[in-house]
Amino acid sequence: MGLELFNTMILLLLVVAAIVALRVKDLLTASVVFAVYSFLMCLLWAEMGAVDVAFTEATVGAGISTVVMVATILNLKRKSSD
Amino acid sequence: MMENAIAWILIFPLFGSVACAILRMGKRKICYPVAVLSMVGALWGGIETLMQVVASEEYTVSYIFGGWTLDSYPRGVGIEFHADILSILITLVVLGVGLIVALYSKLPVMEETPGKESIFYTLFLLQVTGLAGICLTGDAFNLYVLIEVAALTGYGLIAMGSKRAAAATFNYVILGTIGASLYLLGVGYIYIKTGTLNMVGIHDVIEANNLADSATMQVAFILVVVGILIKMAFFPFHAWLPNAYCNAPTVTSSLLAPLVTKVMIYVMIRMLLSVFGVDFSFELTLWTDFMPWLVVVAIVCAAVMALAQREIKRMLAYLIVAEVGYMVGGVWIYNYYGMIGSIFHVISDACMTLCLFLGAGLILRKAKTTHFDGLRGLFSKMPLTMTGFFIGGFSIIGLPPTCGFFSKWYLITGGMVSQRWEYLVVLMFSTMVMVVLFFRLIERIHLAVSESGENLGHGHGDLGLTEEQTRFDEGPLSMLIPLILAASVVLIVGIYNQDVVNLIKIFLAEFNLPKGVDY
Amino acid sequence: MKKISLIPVLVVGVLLLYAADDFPEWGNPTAPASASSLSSHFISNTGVDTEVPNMVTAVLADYRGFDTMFETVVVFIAGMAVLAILKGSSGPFSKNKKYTSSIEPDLIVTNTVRLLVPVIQIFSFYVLAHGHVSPGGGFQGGVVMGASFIMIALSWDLETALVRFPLDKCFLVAALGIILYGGIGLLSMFLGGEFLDYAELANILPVSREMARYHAMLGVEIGVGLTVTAIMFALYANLSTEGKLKGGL
Amino acid sequence: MFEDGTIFNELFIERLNYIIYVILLLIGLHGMIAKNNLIKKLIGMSIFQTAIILFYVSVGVKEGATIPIYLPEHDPHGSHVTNLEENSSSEESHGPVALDADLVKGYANPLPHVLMLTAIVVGVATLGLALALCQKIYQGYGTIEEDELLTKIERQEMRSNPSVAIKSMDSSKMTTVKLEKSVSKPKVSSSPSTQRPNAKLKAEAKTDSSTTKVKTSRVKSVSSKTKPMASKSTTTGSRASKSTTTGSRKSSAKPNTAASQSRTKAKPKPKAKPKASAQKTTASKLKSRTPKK
Amino acid sequence: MSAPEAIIVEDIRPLIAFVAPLVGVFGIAWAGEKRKNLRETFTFLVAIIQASAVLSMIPILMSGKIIEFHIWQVFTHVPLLLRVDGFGLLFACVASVLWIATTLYAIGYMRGLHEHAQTRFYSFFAISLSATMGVAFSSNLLTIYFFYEMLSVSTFPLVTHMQDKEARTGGRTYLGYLLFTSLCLLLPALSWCYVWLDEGNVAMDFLADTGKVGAFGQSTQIILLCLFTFGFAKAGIMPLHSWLPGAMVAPTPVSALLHAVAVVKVGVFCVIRVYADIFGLEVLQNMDGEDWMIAIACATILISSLIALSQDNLKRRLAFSTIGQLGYVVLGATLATEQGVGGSVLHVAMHACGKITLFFCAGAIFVASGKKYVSELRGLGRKMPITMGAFMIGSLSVIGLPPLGGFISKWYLALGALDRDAVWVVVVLLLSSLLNVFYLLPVAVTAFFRTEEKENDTGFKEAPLGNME
Repeated sequence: MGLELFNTMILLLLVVAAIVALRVKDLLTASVVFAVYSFLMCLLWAEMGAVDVAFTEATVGAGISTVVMVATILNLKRKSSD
Repeated sequence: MMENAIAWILIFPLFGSVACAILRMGKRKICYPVAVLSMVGALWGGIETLMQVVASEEYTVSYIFGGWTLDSYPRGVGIEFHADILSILITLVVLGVGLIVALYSKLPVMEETPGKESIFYTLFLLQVTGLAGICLTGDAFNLYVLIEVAALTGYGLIAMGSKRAAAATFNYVILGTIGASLYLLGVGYIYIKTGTLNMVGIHDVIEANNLADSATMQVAFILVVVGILIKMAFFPFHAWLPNAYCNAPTVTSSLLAPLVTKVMIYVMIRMLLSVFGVDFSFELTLWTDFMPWLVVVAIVCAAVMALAQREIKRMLAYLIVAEVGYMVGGVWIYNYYGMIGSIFHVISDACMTLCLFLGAGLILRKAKTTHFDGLRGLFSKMPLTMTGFFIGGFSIIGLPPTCGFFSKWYLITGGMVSQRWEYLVVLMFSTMVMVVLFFRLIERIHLAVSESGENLGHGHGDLGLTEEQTRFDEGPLSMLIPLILAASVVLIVGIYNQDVVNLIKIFLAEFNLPKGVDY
Repeated sequence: MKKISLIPVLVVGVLLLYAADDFPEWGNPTAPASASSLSSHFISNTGVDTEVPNMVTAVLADYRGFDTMFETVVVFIAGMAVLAILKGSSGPFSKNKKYTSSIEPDLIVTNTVRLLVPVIQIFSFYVLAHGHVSPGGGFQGGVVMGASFIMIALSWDLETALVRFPLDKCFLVAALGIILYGGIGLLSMFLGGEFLDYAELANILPVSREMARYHAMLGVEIGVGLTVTAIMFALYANLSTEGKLKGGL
Repeated sequence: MFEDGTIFNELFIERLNYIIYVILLLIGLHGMIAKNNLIKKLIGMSIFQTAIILFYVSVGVKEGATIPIYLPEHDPHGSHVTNLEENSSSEESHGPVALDADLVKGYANPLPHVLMLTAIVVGVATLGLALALCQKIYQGYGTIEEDELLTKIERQEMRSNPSVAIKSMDSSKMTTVKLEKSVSKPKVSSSPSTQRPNAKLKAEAKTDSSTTKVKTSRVKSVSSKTKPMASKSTTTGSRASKSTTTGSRKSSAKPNTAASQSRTKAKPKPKAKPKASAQKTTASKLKSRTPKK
Repeated sequence: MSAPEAIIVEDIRPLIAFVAPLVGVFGIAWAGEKRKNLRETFTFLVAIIQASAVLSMIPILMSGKIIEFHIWQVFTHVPLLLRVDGFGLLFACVASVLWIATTLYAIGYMRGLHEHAQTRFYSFFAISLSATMGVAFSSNLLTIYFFYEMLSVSTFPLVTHMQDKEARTGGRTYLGYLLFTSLCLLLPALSWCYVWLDEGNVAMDFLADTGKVGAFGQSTQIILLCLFTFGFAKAGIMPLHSWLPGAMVAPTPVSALLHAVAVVKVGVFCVIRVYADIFGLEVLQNMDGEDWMIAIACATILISSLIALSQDNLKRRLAFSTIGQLGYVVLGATLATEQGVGGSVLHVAMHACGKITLFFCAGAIFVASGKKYVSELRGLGRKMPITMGAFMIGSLSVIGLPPLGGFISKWYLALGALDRDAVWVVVVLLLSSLLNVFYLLPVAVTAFFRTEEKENDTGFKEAPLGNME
């Protein structure tokens, strides 16, 4: 039952992370939560057997896009209206 | 060398663009000739492939990348370029328009995006590679990747303009991504049921265990078609097109306007006919009932909005939305002649729109504005440009010798034969609107009457302009010759329309579309 | 306005759920996708065709190599487009703050980074070269290499990173990556096969046709790695400084 | 790995992946459409794309299958080959043999994984480009909120129009006296070639042709779509989007240059019979334009 | 006209007649404002080449042969074919001969008034004449549609030559009517025939496919007949006639040649072609709703003559009289009898010559004295005897006095009406001739004290310019 629970837990966490990433006001926290979302996704795929995709998502998806997003946000306003 | 001509179509612009990128460091001036040469090379590849397609007995050239030939490996192992008549015709249109715009782009690129010529040409050539690839590919997922290539280069080319262009491009990015992702999801749904990605393979699996009535395939069909409609700027999803094409640099709008929407219509036709099959897409789903009505709404709204515009490029943008409505209508009235009309309209509309946008670019350059008020006296000032521009205009209206007339002719025949009176009525209405649009423009240019109707000159042809303004000064030759070339292409396609239509008929022979003519 | 946009979202949702229950059961091997001739061919014949243990890399670089070439082109386009948009762009609200390094690089960070970066770069070479056997390959290796340069830029400032990898060189390297990838394809075409048919390289390499594919794949992965490294770093450099390449985070 | 629990468990847990993917997709789509902040839209876009990738990956899952990399016993260069180093030239051992059917069940389906590698990279490329766009928008307009952006664009286009509209309004009142066309140089509608000096500035200042409100991407709601406001007001100097020349463009000065330019009175060059009964500043008056033709 | 099975002769001359003006346009444009006289000689040269090409075809036709020339294969089954038969040649002769007269006249007129943009004027004039030739020689419905559109577009710059407010309104009504009716009424009718007849591969040839329209049901035939009649708006049938007075804004040579001879006659020519060669007389006769058409034609004649009475502006009066005369021609066609159609064909020629003289005189008066209104012409006869004399002869011919041409065609029209035993039509003919008298003669009477009788059938005068004071 262990893996089953692990799988379901990640899926639910994913949904929570997605909702939080969109609702939180401060953009920096939003991008960090989005990084968490990406890493959760990468964990899920690794567990599902897609190791290459997980590795790519970890590096390209979570790594670079978060860095780039944070770089952009620091050049713009941090506060988001909604 | 000859047998992989189809690969050369993509290799030339790809390596041309990379060469332009490398030359970024070196001299700026060399990018323009590199771009033109690679376009010429691609066009040679295209013509060569057309010869091969016409020569081959079942009128298709299939070319598998990576050497996974069909005889020793199952179909779909390697990515296959499946060029039949329709795809090679549209590819030639793409490459021809690309070449003409490449020739045209010498001066406007230097003026409007100074210092970024090499980047511009890199993105320009990659855009043409993407579009040509879309027309040729026979693999569903590869089509998604190429759509993304074309889309990303399009975003880059448009956003190079002003900051207003950046705001418009953002809208385009969001919509484009939604469209492309829905298509990707649709391909995923197809894959989950059929297990293969090769278009011919998918068709065979659907035929084999007639998946047509399975829920997944229905949803896959909806996703794919809606995704493509979004990318095509069909009416409810067209919001990005006017802003994007009006604020973009001249050369970008001259390249994107004629090609992007037309290529996506080709993709829709390919999906409906070759992948899902005629009876799946037209018989089972009830799209054929409500789609023509959607087209009616699309054309009417687009035409009315075009009437409300006060600026040439914005008016032309709304005209493109209306023309997309024509083509989608031609496809969805589910009729042999309607399909011929729609395919021929893809070709003729690309030529017409190219002619108009090149003319608008020249007007903008010479009269400093494309606003209706600034155009007075242009006939005497730039006669060649105006004739070129209005040949495109007459072709959109559908006056006989031009290609627009023949595509409208087949669409009307299709509408009549399939008893789709609403489509016919809307064709007539929009022709009227286009007559008003273009002759209002001629009036503005020709007559010395202000909008509120009082005379500007002293009558007898005095346009109320200084002598210096009506002095004859045409645009630069490097921009004028492509315009004249485009205008003559409009006429040539019109005159030799029968050869093109016969080719289309050969393509449509294998799909038993109803002729609807019960004599 | 938010409520109105809920309608299309719900419509799409209902549509997708309606199809969801018609999917084949989760993970059963007889589902059409898994049991199709295509995927079973990949699983059974990758060893025979290309002698590459990692099927994903084999399919990525060889069977569907054309896709990956255009994927590299997409990365290249992203870099060029960002450059096109941000080059020389300035507006009333642009933060052209002069880079006054109020805080000079922190001691601990710089030292750990100085130790870490070579390790990271070796790891990225490992990931790239070993893509055939273990998960990894061109993209992942390239990103890790790019990340190492970004780390330098983060810890010191962008200038020091640009000293090691100037932006013009970035785009040259990126272009070279694609030329390498396309070049191998062209070479195999000139040797008589289709475009990207690596087996033909056996005519010039002293190895069997399968091993020629094996080595060609490595070459292709290197091409992808080059492009991705350069573009990731260029992306960061441009985005963090609005194209003026001064300042940065 | 999954033991067969109750039917509910079977149905719900088995399908959980697909249900979660649909939920994520909806969150992403809603985020993209409804969110006001541009960066939030981008986050929504990334969620939308990762959801699709989740769907593809869960398609390729096989029960009880390992990752799609050959286990040592099927490894083409594996242990059963006598010498262990990579490019063992002597391939005389029986070499890699194609796996038979039941062995194929042991490995996950590699194809979706390959497709998703591409999709991830495309997603990042789009994200990078969109972030660059956000920066350029912020540089130009100072805001990344959708509604503020639209109002700013609207205002800028109006700023370049109203001075013209008002000016042309009273100019048309002044020139109501039709007959006596005193001014030798009649109203130059808009190709102000005579105003050579500031034409360049004007050309450079005008960035946009006519006001069309950038329609918020209320795309999906087919029926209740808010039609883009067809541009009623017009601008005269609708130069093509002149990219910013390298010289720093005083865009903040743009609004008043347009206004001042249209108020400057170009001296009417007297031609043969200057019957200027009332001194009309018509030369640079932009032609009268009633808003609705 | 469905002539007996004549031998078809392949000949280049119809093409010369069509292409000569187009080639001339380049010469005119090249000569341009700087070399005025060279430009004028070019126009003349082209006019003469065209007239000679047309006139040289008469002997061939007399010997019963029909000339054909294939230009371009538009659709696989529909060629763009020029065919010269009796009716077409008659119209072509009238148009080309009168073009020479108009050119002569236009030179005096344009230079007299120091008109602007004369190069554009002459070049578009030549293009519209080549389009007229095209219509005259077209062999099937599609060809006639091509040249009909070409004529509409090429005459627009001529109508809006003055480039002022009136030109705008005139141009708008002109083009609005012509393009709307051709695209909205004509194109559907055209494509309807081409789609449904013979499984879509009918060529709608005037010789071969006469009467094929009979295959449709009665109601479809009537709808098609209405679409065609009102589609060819150039024929100026009543509800769609107001573009003609609107086009009087144009300079007089334009209104002279185009609105008396070329544009208007093209409309009527097409109507007759459709009635006689597409529907064919038998189909028309047993089409029950057909006599409504006669009613419309008669209404056109009567109403336009009444309006002409009230018009003070000379050119507008002539415009309305043209509408009336066209009504005669359409009437002849709708009578669907051999004699009626013959009469209308004759009237095309006779009215052309008569009306063009009237327009010449109106132009001459305007050039010489700047007068436009009939009331101002009092006592002008003494100063300009030749002009007013020509006016007198022209109006007599239009009215239809026995020795002059107008009478012959009206006579046949009456015979045609009698064949159809529609006596009320004859009454309408007489009544309208009376009305013609009332609105044409007063013009001459006010100008003259005494009327002159001069035997001159076509009232063809050399340009009255020579003797202007």
